[in-house]
Amino acid sequence: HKVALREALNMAMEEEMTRDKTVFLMGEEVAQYHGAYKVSKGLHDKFGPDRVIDTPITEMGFAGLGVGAAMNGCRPIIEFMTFNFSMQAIDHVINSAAKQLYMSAGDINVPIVFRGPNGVAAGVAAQHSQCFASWYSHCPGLKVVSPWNSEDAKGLLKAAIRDDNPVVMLENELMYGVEFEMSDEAMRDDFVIEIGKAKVEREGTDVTIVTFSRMVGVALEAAKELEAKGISAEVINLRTIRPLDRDAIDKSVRKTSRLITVEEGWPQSGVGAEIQAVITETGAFDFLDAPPERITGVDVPMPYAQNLEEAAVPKANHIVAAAERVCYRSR
Amino acid sequence: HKVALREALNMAMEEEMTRDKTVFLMGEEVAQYHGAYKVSKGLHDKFGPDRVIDTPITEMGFAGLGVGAAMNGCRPIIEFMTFNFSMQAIDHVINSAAKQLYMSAGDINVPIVFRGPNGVAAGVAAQHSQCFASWYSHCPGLKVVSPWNSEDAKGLLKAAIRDDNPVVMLENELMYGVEFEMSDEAMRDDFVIEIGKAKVEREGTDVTIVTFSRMVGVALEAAKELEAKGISAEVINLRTIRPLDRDAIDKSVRKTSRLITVEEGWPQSGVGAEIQAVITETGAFDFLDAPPERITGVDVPMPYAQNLEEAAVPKANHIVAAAERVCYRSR
Amino acid sequence: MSSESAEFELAVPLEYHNVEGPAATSATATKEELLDVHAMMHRIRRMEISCDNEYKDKNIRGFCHLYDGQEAVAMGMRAAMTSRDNIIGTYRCHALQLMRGDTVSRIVGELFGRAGGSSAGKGGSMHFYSKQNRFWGGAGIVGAQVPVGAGIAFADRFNAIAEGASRDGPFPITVAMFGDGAANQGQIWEAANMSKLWHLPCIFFCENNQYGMGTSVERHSSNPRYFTQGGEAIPGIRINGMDYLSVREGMKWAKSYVERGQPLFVEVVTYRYHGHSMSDPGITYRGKDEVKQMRETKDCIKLVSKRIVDSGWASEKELKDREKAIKAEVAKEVELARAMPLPDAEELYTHVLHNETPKFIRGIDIGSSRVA
Amino acid sequence: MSSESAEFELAVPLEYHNVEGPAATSATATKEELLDVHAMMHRIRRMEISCDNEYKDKNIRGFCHLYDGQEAVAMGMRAAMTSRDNIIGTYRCHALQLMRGDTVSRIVGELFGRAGGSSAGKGGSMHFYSKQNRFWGGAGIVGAQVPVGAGIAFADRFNAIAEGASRDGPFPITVAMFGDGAANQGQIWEAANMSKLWHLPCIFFCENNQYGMGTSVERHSSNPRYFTQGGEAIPGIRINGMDYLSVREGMKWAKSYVERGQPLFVEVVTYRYHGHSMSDPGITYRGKDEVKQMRETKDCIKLVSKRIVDSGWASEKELKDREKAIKAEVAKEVELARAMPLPDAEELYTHVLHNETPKFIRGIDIGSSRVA
Ligand SMILES: Cc1ncc(C[n+]2csc(CCOP(=O)(O)OP(=O)(O)O)c2C)c(N)n1
Ligand SMILES: Cc1ncc(C[n+]2csc(CCOP(=O)(O)OP(=O)(O)O)c2C)c(N)n1
Ligand SMILES: [Mg+2]
Ligand SMILES: [Mg+2]
Repeated sequence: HKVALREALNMAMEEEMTRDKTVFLMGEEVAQYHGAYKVSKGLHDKFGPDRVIDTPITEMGFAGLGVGAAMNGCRPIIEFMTFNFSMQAIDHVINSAAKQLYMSAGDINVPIVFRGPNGVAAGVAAQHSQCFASWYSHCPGLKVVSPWNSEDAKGLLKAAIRDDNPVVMLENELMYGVEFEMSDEAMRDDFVIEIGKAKVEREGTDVTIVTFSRMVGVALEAAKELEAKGISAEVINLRTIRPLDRDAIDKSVRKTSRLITVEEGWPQSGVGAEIQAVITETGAFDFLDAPPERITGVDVPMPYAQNLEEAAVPKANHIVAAAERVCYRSR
Repeated sequence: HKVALREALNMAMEEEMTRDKTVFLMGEEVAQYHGAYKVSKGLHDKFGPDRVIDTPITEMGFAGLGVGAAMNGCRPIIEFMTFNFSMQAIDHVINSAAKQLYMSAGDINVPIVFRGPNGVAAGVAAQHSQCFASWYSHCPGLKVVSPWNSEDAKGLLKAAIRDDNPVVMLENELMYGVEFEMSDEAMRDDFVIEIGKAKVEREGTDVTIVTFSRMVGVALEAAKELEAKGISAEVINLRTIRPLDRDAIDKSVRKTSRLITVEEGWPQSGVGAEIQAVITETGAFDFLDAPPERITGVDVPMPYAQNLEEAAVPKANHIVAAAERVCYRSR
Repeated sequence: MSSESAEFELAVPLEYHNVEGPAATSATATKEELLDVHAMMHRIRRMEISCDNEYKDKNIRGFCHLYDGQEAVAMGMRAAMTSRDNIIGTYRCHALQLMRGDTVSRIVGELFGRAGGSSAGKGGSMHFYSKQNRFWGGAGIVGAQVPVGAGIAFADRFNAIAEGASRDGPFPITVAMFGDGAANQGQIWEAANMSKLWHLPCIFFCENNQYGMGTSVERHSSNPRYFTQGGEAIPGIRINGMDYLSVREGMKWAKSYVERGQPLFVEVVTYRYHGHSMSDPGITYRGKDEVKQMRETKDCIKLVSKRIVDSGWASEKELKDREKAIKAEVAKEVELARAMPLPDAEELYTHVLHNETPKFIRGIDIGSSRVA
Repeated sequence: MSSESAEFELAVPLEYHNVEGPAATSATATKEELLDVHAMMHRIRRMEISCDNEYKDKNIRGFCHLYDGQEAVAMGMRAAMTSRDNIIGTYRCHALQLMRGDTVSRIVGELFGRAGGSSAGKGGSMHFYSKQNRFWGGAGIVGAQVPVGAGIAFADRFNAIAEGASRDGPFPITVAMFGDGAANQGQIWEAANMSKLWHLPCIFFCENNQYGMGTSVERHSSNPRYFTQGGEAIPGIRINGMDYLSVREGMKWAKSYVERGQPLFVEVVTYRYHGHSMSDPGITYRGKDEVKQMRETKDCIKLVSKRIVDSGWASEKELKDREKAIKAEVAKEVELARAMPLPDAEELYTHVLHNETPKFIRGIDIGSSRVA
């Protein structure tokens, strides 16, 4: 089954809304407009205005409202038109949602999903291109997932909706239209992907590439090129950024003795930095034959012009070159 | 000169407001109440209500207002009563301030300081104890400083006020009342500390401890204990978290061949993770005789009860034990 | 017994914005009701005074926001609402937790940071909750509880309609409380706007105690008539918050209005006797005389006492005896709290996630991490 | 020459909230003024239509928010303000940049992502600025520009008073613009509150074009009478935004009111012809007929043209010739833009910090980092 990511997300929401009548979708333009990126197409027609709700452009207000609804018996899916706008609402994601269970010693849980596109799109400049993976995954009480392909998207979103805790789901606008093969199993309405488990997208023996979201595809492209050069790369799709699947990373690095992390966000205290610290802690550090490398977005706000934007974001050739370096095939 | 940190901050603001009449201080209770933690004591009396301004409790509004004033000829100091509340305003810190210069290709700069206490205080629980060091230092366009002692506080705040870029200054409530010796030079009104430079607070040869803010004192305490055990620890006070002083870290790790990072914030994608990645990149990684260790706050929201809170935050004994481990004095 | 009742004049009439409601210049109350309210108000006040003392003795840490002076507000709300209705408050929440069924010992135990505290020692002064009694906190971030409150109202309406209820209610209501200082927060307006658009049974309830920390209303609010905050869209009502009966009457009407899915602003004008929190002596930004005068002329307990005495339902002496008994009872509860054990060290790692044990919680160093 | 002037009726009178202003049922204009306005409006429209075409040809990327339909708003503002007054707008800002002195070629060059663009290719459609001409953007985050605008007003007042100006002004004013969709953002109210408390010369300027993306005003705003948004605290005025002269008159009065340090809400009722951005056909949530009818009966350029022709200042033919000339001029400017070179690759690393070169900017890999 060829399914675009956008449809996989749509399917996940439709199935879960059918399964559980406490689930609703709320956000800007999600209902009558079908979503700014058409992710919620048809849901308003099917479930009506009580369950698919267009909000005013007030992220702080509707994120907080979603948290309250989650506390009181609903399972809201809150769509941020992009995660850039979640900065207006981040106090509710962290202080109202993520910390609530702990502060109340278990009395009040917040089963809510915050989802929407994250990171760089195309030509939308500095205020619309930020990656929030490291910010959200910094904070306990939250889970953070980020799909690469359609199966990820469907399975993770369904798991997120069923989760009893607040989950942030970081999607990618550039991937919405991309079609992926989905298995029969993944097409079923009971298909969920366990949160907290990474997936080895490609096995390899010479170098481990850990990444997430759109960069998984870029890493796979690099792995192909590397294969031609005689380097066998293992590509790990994190799927979940919090809690990190430390075991999967550890296992792979012990096997390959080389590590490259790839993310499109800024480097400082990014996801790649964390992964380096993790392998130090798990002991895989001792198995390294070369210093790990991180591939990241350039440490500047995102420019608009196409040539500059392209220069700001990792591409397969960067990963290939890094792999050659850690395998000592080049300098 | 014995000067409490609170007075050092006060001195910095008083001197800079005297020096430059475009500087003003704005925040909740900073004027007539002298600041929730009395940091701005006397400034309202001296400079009057035009320049020391009590705001409504509307962080988003007054942070944005400060950015506008900075764009148009003022040098605002915006006090967050604590940085926890900056989450309501973080869109302005990042999108309105940090990215403005870049988006306008240099046309509009934003010389503003956002300052206030950060991290754990005493018995204020989950919503009032978060450390924002890694979040803010993740973002280009910002500078992030964090003082440990009174000289740091004065010199960094004065530098921040004079800086032509947005600066986030992360202070610590528990330190406000602590008195430190200040040199004659630091007492002068032309004393500034260069942003971007770390300080070796204590030289040592066996292990490098990199830290910032209140944890510098804890690390120095640990270094003393270590000395008694025959381990010579070098303690680096980062002072600035963005831009990181990569050279200082690199140099020290090359010398000691061991690294411990200490922070009170959460571990995942924290400052410690970044420092590990940095030494990999500078090449100091190759000089390591043991895997680096990070000492961090426990990965949970902050509890209220004193015994739990104490168990959530690093203390000298944790650093001592880690140093013994990396020096292979213990298992 | 319940036949003993009387009619009392309300010193300040209810004031309406953009809506017509009953004039309510007087209200009826029974003997039991006023004696019960007198007892409960006194219990709250004794609890808060005990907290003050315990704080000074360093048995309570961090912030501690006391409610004394404002007791009539909580009592009036209680009288007008059912236990199916929801309340979400601020960090100034000891009294609300008590009124929603918790005990003084558990509340003070929380402030002592004990395992037997209402939040098992994890929350402290700002974080009381009782999901079962529909008290939702207890929130440390100014303003944030208001959209959350609108969401609680949203869920009640959503779930009721899903179960076949009429779209016009009546629904359980939610009272989303905030202070005069918080009233300036934009998210209150955002939440009110959605509540009006979506017919949420939500009261935007401003406890105007005249100061947000050290800043008086006219210095922080360009429109300190908070009951008009809804402008042309949402009506409002202003209530004398120092009078239990006024709050009861106003809130009864408010509930009848709101339960049909029409949001409303309610402003209760009240006063806090203590400083904002324990580090605030509370007398630098307002005169000692002002506080003294409020205590002497506007006190909500004095007003109830006077009505009881004037009605011949109890003598001054009898009320004093009752007060003494409550004082002793509260003191006993405080000792119960003091005897509670500290939280077990393992509690640091619990309640991070609901219905699951995290596989890994990193400790201060990697070795002390919890692995499930 | 400038003696040729006439009086014109305003179809919709100015409407005031909580303040009294002139009735302004008619306004005077000269021949030059209207001819100039006609030319400028047409220039804006041609520019926007060119952008539409270029976008379809994939020469413009990302978002692209067009202003056609709303030209009278920008022109009326221009007529009422001096160049010392400030404007801060939204992402829908091409026309504002032009009106504040930039050229079509630089604006379109920016959209083409060229080095010679107004923001050197770094900003794109949402990020135009001209500090020198006191146009402050150009902001991508809905609502955020409003408190920033209040801050610009704050600085003007602060600096004027520091230099000895009267506390009652007159000060330069700031117009902080936002759409009807943005009007619900709480930070607008937060900024307005501070502006009133602190006497800021700031206009909260709502361009009500009836839709926030695909949501019509009555679905997103519980009070769509935006000029009353200031409630009891801040007055307001509503203006017909399809009529240049109405906007000019309303804004002249608004400036005279605001420059004394009194904030004001201004609502201009207008209409956008294009979809929200280029991916929006703009006809799913509103009928094609609606757009057609607006174009035919309310168009702001048609209104100016009619007044010119009715006054005998130019024939329809003469106006058409002028329009043709402008069309050619804009086409030439677009070609100038197309000829501009791309930004130099090094520009990725500039303008991160002001007045300094960062010592280190990390690249995609460590080896490509920039070291000063
Ligand atoms: C967003 C945020 N800003 C600031 C604070 C610090 N703070 C706590 S209470 C308070 C004053 C609130 O005043 P008001 O709303 O009138 O409530 P009251 O304390 O009078 O009950 C302040 C400034 C906070 N907790 N959250
Ligand atoms: C905080 C935030 N949320 C959402 C968006 C996406 N967005 C951009 S414009 C817009 C609609 C704004 O409508 P309105 O304020 O009426 O302005 P108009 O486009 O009609 O000029 C939306 C939802 C954004 N840029 N920022
Ligand atoms: Mg108050
Ligand atoms: Mg609009």
